[in-house]
Amino acid sequence: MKRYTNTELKLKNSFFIKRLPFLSVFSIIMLWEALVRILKIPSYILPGPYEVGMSLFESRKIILSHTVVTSTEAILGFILSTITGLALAFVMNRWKTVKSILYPLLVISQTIPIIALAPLILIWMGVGVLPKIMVVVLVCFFPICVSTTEGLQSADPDMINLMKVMGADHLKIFREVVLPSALPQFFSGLKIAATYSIMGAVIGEWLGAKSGLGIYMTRTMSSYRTDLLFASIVVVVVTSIFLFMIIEIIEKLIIPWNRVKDIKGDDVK
Amino acid sequence: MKRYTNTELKLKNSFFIKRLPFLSVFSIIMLWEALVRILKIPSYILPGPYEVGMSLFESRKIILSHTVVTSTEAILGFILSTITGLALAFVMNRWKTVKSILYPLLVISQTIPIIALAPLILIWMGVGVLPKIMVVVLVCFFPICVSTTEGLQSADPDMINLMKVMGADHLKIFREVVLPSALPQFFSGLKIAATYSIMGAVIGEWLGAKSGLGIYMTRTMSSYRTDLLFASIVVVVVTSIFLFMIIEIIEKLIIPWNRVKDIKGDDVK
Amino acid sequence: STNQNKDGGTGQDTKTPDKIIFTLDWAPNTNHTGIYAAKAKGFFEEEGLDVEIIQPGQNTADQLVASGNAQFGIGYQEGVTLARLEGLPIVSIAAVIQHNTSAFAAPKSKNINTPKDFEGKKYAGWGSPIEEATLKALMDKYNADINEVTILTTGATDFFATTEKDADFAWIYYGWDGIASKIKNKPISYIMLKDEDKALDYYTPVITAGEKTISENPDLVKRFLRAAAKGYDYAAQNPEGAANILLSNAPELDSALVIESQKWLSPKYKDDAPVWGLQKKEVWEEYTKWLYDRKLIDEMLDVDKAFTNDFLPEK
Amino acid sequence: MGPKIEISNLHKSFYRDGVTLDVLKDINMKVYDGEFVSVIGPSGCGKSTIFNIICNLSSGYTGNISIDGVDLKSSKKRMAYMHQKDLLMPWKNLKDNISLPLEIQGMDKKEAYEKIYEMLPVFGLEGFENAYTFELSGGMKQRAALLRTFLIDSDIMLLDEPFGALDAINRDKMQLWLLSIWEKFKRSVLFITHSIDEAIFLSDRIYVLSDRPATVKLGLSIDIERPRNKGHITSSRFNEYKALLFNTLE
Amino acid sequence: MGPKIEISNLHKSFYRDGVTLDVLKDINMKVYDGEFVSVIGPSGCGKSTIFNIICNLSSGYTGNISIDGVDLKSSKKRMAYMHQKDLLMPWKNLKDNISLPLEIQGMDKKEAYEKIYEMLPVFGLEGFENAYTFELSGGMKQRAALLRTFLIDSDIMLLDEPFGALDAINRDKMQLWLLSIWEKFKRSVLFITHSIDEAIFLSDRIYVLSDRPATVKLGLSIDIERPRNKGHITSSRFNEYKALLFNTLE
Ligand SMILES: Nc1ncnc2c1ncn2[C@@H]1O[C@H](COP(=O)(O)OP(=O)(O)OP(=O)(O)O)[C@@H](O)[C@H]1O
Ligand SMILES: Nc1ncnc2c1ncn2[C@@H]1O[C@H](COP(=O)(O)OP(=O)(O)OP(=O)(O)O)[C@@H](O)[C@H]1O
Ligand SMILES: Cc1ncc(C[n+]2csc(CCO)c2C)c(N)n1
Ligand SMILES: [Mg+2]
Ligand SMILES: [Mg+2]
Repeated sequence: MKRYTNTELKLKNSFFIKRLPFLSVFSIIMLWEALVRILKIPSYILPGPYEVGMSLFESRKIILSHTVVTSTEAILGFILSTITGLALAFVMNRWKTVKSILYPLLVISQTIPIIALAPLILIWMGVGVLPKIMVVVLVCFFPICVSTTEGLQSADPDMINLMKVMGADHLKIFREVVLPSALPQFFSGLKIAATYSIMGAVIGEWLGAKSGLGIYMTRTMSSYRTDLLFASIVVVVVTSIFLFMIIEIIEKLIIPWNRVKDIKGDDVK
Repeated sequence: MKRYTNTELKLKNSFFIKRLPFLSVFSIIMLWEALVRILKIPSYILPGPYEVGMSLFESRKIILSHTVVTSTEAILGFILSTITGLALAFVMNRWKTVKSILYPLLVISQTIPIIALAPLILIWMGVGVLPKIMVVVLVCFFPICVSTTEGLQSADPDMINLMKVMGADHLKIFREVVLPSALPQFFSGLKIAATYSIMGAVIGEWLGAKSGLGIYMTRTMSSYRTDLLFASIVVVVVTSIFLFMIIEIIEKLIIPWNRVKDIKGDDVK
Repeated sequence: STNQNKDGGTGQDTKTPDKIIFTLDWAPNTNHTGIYAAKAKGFFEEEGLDVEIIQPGQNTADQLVASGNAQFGIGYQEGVTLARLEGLPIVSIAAVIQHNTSAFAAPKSKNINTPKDFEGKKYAGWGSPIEEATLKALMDKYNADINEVTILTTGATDFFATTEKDADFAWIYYGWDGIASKIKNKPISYIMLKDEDKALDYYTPVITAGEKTISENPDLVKRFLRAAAKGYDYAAQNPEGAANILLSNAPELDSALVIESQKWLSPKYKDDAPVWGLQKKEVWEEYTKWLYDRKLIDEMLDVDKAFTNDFLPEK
Repeated sequence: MGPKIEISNLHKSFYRDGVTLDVLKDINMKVYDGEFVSVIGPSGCGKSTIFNIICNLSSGYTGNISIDGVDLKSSKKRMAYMHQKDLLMPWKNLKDNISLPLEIQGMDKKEAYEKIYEMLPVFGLEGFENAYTFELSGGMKQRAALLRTFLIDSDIMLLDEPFGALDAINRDKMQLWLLSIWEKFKRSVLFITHSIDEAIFLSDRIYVLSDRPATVKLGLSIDIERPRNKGHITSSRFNEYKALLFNTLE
Repeated sequence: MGPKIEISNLHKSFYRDGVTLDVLKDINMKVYDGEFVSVIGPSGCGKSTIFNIICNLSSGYTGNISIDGVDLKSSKKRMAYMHQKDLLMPWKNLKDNISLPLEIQGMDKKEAYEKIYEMLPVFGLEGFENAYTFELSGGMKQRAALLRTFLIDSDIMLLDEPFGALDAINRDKMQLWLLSIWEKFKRSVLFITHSIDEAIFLSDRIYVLSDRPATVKLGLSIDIERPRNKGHITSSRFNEYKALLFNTLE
């Protein structure tokens, strides 16, 4: 019966652990509300969560319409980043020359403060959806490409050699050895990118736009509606986390051996 | 003599490869200049590299003084991020509870578009050096902490078990097994953070400041001096790459076994 | 395609409307009401125009107009002056407000009543060189030293946020931040620019267009201004209606502020001018000279190229 | 004095995809102080699993295990455990890999190196002090791991196929070396091997495990005098043992 | 017809920290079509290095190697190579790990699985089709790697200590299995082992290598009739060979 108890304990434990993030977020929210009430912080300096929630509810229609705009930009940019990031990582892994040409340019692209270029980006690309997608790509592309590149390098050279001796062609070696070795790091890149994508779109809107959460935020601020500003930040955070979790679910589906490894220490599932 | 030729070839090859990045950057600059001249692009839309270089030279004193401000903020923030990022990664690795509490908050911190909070940050923290450092930390902390956390997890559990059986305490296991396994990923996090740090400081200045490259850029742009804007972007890029390379050198010194691994395929050094 | 719909009437023909991008200078406010009104009331549509109003990042509007990415936008006389001197081909085609309603303002508690009081204080601005120049000129007049002022750049951050912590004073439009101070019951002291020097009663904000748009499509400019003028006339006559139009386009704005601001500003769009938007050459000349005399610019602006009344609808 | 290691009624199962894989079934074993005990059994029957349990690395078992009379669960005893994989650290060169247990035990680096340098020739590793693992052959890695295990300061040694990757000559050499140090220090040794000869030659007692789920099929005392030498291998008693073990295994 | 594999005057050195480590020195070997040739030699002498070179995985050598009469450098021949490490992929379960060569050769998955399922019992791996590598014992991994190697469609097999982690019984079983498939398909086999018995029992010819730098100390033809069975091991000829090899090694 000892084993059974053991299992039960573990289950309880993981039940608790799984809910901890919610608990921690929840307690921070409570703390924040308490702080605002006790210190009587004026709403334009820091609105309490209750007030933010109410404002969010009241303005839900407007905020939703802006969110749709921003999410679309973010998702388009994210998909584009994934495709190009992957493609480039493959190419750089395959041809070292390409890598030594492009890698420094990649790093440079990350050091440029985009907002500094705001006016110029608009001049070059107009005020449509294009510059927003470009900002998202600029922000998301790098983590994806870099992690994938490093993942591709992590493949065991002995395994690659074995595949060669077996007569596998480049594509096969890639699919069977290099790619699976790279997947965990590819996904951690994807998750970082997902985290950044909505923020990237918001910054893109900052450059100039007619709608989107970025625009909405500047407006709420210039009309001293800090509560609405926070409401839109909440939306940004929630949407980003939603994206993040989708990637995490896909990861769990695609990398089953990692999941199996997780329970390595546990003999009792 | 065959072997000798082989070595020579490899050397030549790496000589070429090492210079490729410079070549590629150089050719992009040439292309850019050609483009600007042939299409007669007006300077306010896209100044040519020659013009940018001249403006940079002429305003070098002012730009230098702003660069010092920005670099100081960036480096302070970077150091702070490294310390806190490492510390948090360790703590999260050691106590899973802490991890499940803090990790989600970490992710949330990355999804918040800082510029949206600009006015509030100004209200909360003023226009001193503090908010800039905070932005740098916000930008740099995440990659360092996440990569280190993942690096710490990559340690071979069998090795850790062996250490336990040998009677090693937590600290020893950490130092001898967990840390070395994490170092490569820790450094890739550091490099990403170094890439972002100057940009972070520039964005921090955007929130409000009296000097620094971010301020200088706003001013050049409001005085319609696109050439000077580009000059300051060049400075940002060069400074960031400089930081990046410093980290890379430190990495080479600290992780010698990775260097050894590099030449695994080569029997002839 | 250019829509040769000249009768200004109904725009009922089958031709597709011309797409126009109009760029604001700042978050939507009562300076922009006429444009929103023209859009909401269908004045643009009548002219065969499909106007998209965008809000750019800071310091971007002039560049967008100069490069032709936006056909029209909001600018300021001093911006047009500096931009033209740097070679940006933009032209002021209408004055939104006849007189300068901007002021240097500070919370009452800061005790800033004359430019002399700027000494030892912190100014928060959006990063234009004209700010420091204007401050210097004003302070020189009072024998105060500009070097005693710390100049902070806080971008498009609003007046109350900036003066909450570090900064002491900022440059505002009275019709917006000044009214806000009343509504929020946060008294301010302010120094109106136009009271300090006659030359400072210049046009701000103005509507700008690119030289290329003007020379290649004068008809478009005419149609645009005809609709915009109707919009501002509407706003002048119906402050409440105009305020509501602005509010429906930017619902997050504080409605009390918009209504009060609109009431204050509506009479000032046209003011003493025979028609809305008219710009006087003397105003441009005086301001340029004022700048030049104080060595704030290196050469005089050719004012005839910098503004035009040619496209305003004649009464 | 009671046994050094006492295993009673040990059961262990793994669970996978909802299927239970019974690995150990009612295992009883004893190792007395200073005794050399071998475990042989078919590949995959659960030998390494027993070691893992004794080392406190696996907890989902039933039954009782005591070390020095103390229940395993509350014992914090250090053991000289040699894993079936070499588990050398790629970021350490040979000398640092080997000196690891000495360092853990608090010896300073210089002294540790000196101690190791004495031993390297015995293990055929001299001249490779600074080599990283990828520069070593399979057998060299195994010898390094064995040397490292030997340096762990414990009176219990658990060796999981320590000579699996060695050629006959080196294997003989290492066997003799192991016997000599065992006779000198009288540590208690539990030894997994798949060579019947090796088991007989080295052990005081041999446990033969059955196929999975492993049960103890036979516990055999080896009555050959010590110190032993290769001459014993041809003795008739040796061959009797050999035949018995071979038959038990089949 | 010339030899399947011909190695002449093979030299190979490694460089580290400016020091040269000579590993192979004037190695000459031949493997004829359908021949079973073993290589024995001290641990660390360079056996695995020879395999690496034959597989075209190492280029910094001097000397000539030809496969089927074609120079190695220009040959693209697929070989059934079994590495000393198991090199199973942690992201594949057992059946997918094993079916890899079949897939590479273009067989479809279902057919491949069927083929494998037939073989699993022979290798004692039935019931572990879906197990990931960490769920397998050391010997099971080695057997899986051997089965995978066997499925590589090539008339040359290079086996680097394929039975190193197996117990006596399983080892005998695998040896007999290897002989039977070899007799059936007549592949040319080059076989590294450190068991003299195993080498004699299996081979047509045995090369004995010296300590590093490795030279060929002896090339011995084994004149024991085929098919062989365990009975041969006790023959006097077998023991003569054994003594000769043992002495050469020492
Ligand atoms: N972590 C695990 N999860 C699931 N099954 C496991 C795990 N570890 C071992 N097994 C199974 O337990 C059985 C015994 O494994 P163990 O490694 O103890 O065998 P062994 O006797 O050491 O074999 P060998 O001589 O081949 O090393 C094997 O069938 C293996 O598949
Ligand atoms: N990549 C390498 N770099 C440097 N030295 C190496 C490398 N690979 C092998 N060596 C050295 O070459 C020698 C021969 O190694 P090899 O692996 O061929 O030995 P082996 O005969 O297979 O030994 P074992 O039976 O122990 O597996 C060893 O001394 C080893 O240290
Ligand atoms: C609603 C609003 N718009 C613009 C400004 C900034 N500002 C104040 S004065 C001026 C131009 C003077 O010619 C500018 C751009 C503001 N504070 N509030
Ligand atoms: Mg085992
Ligand atoms: Mg070997």
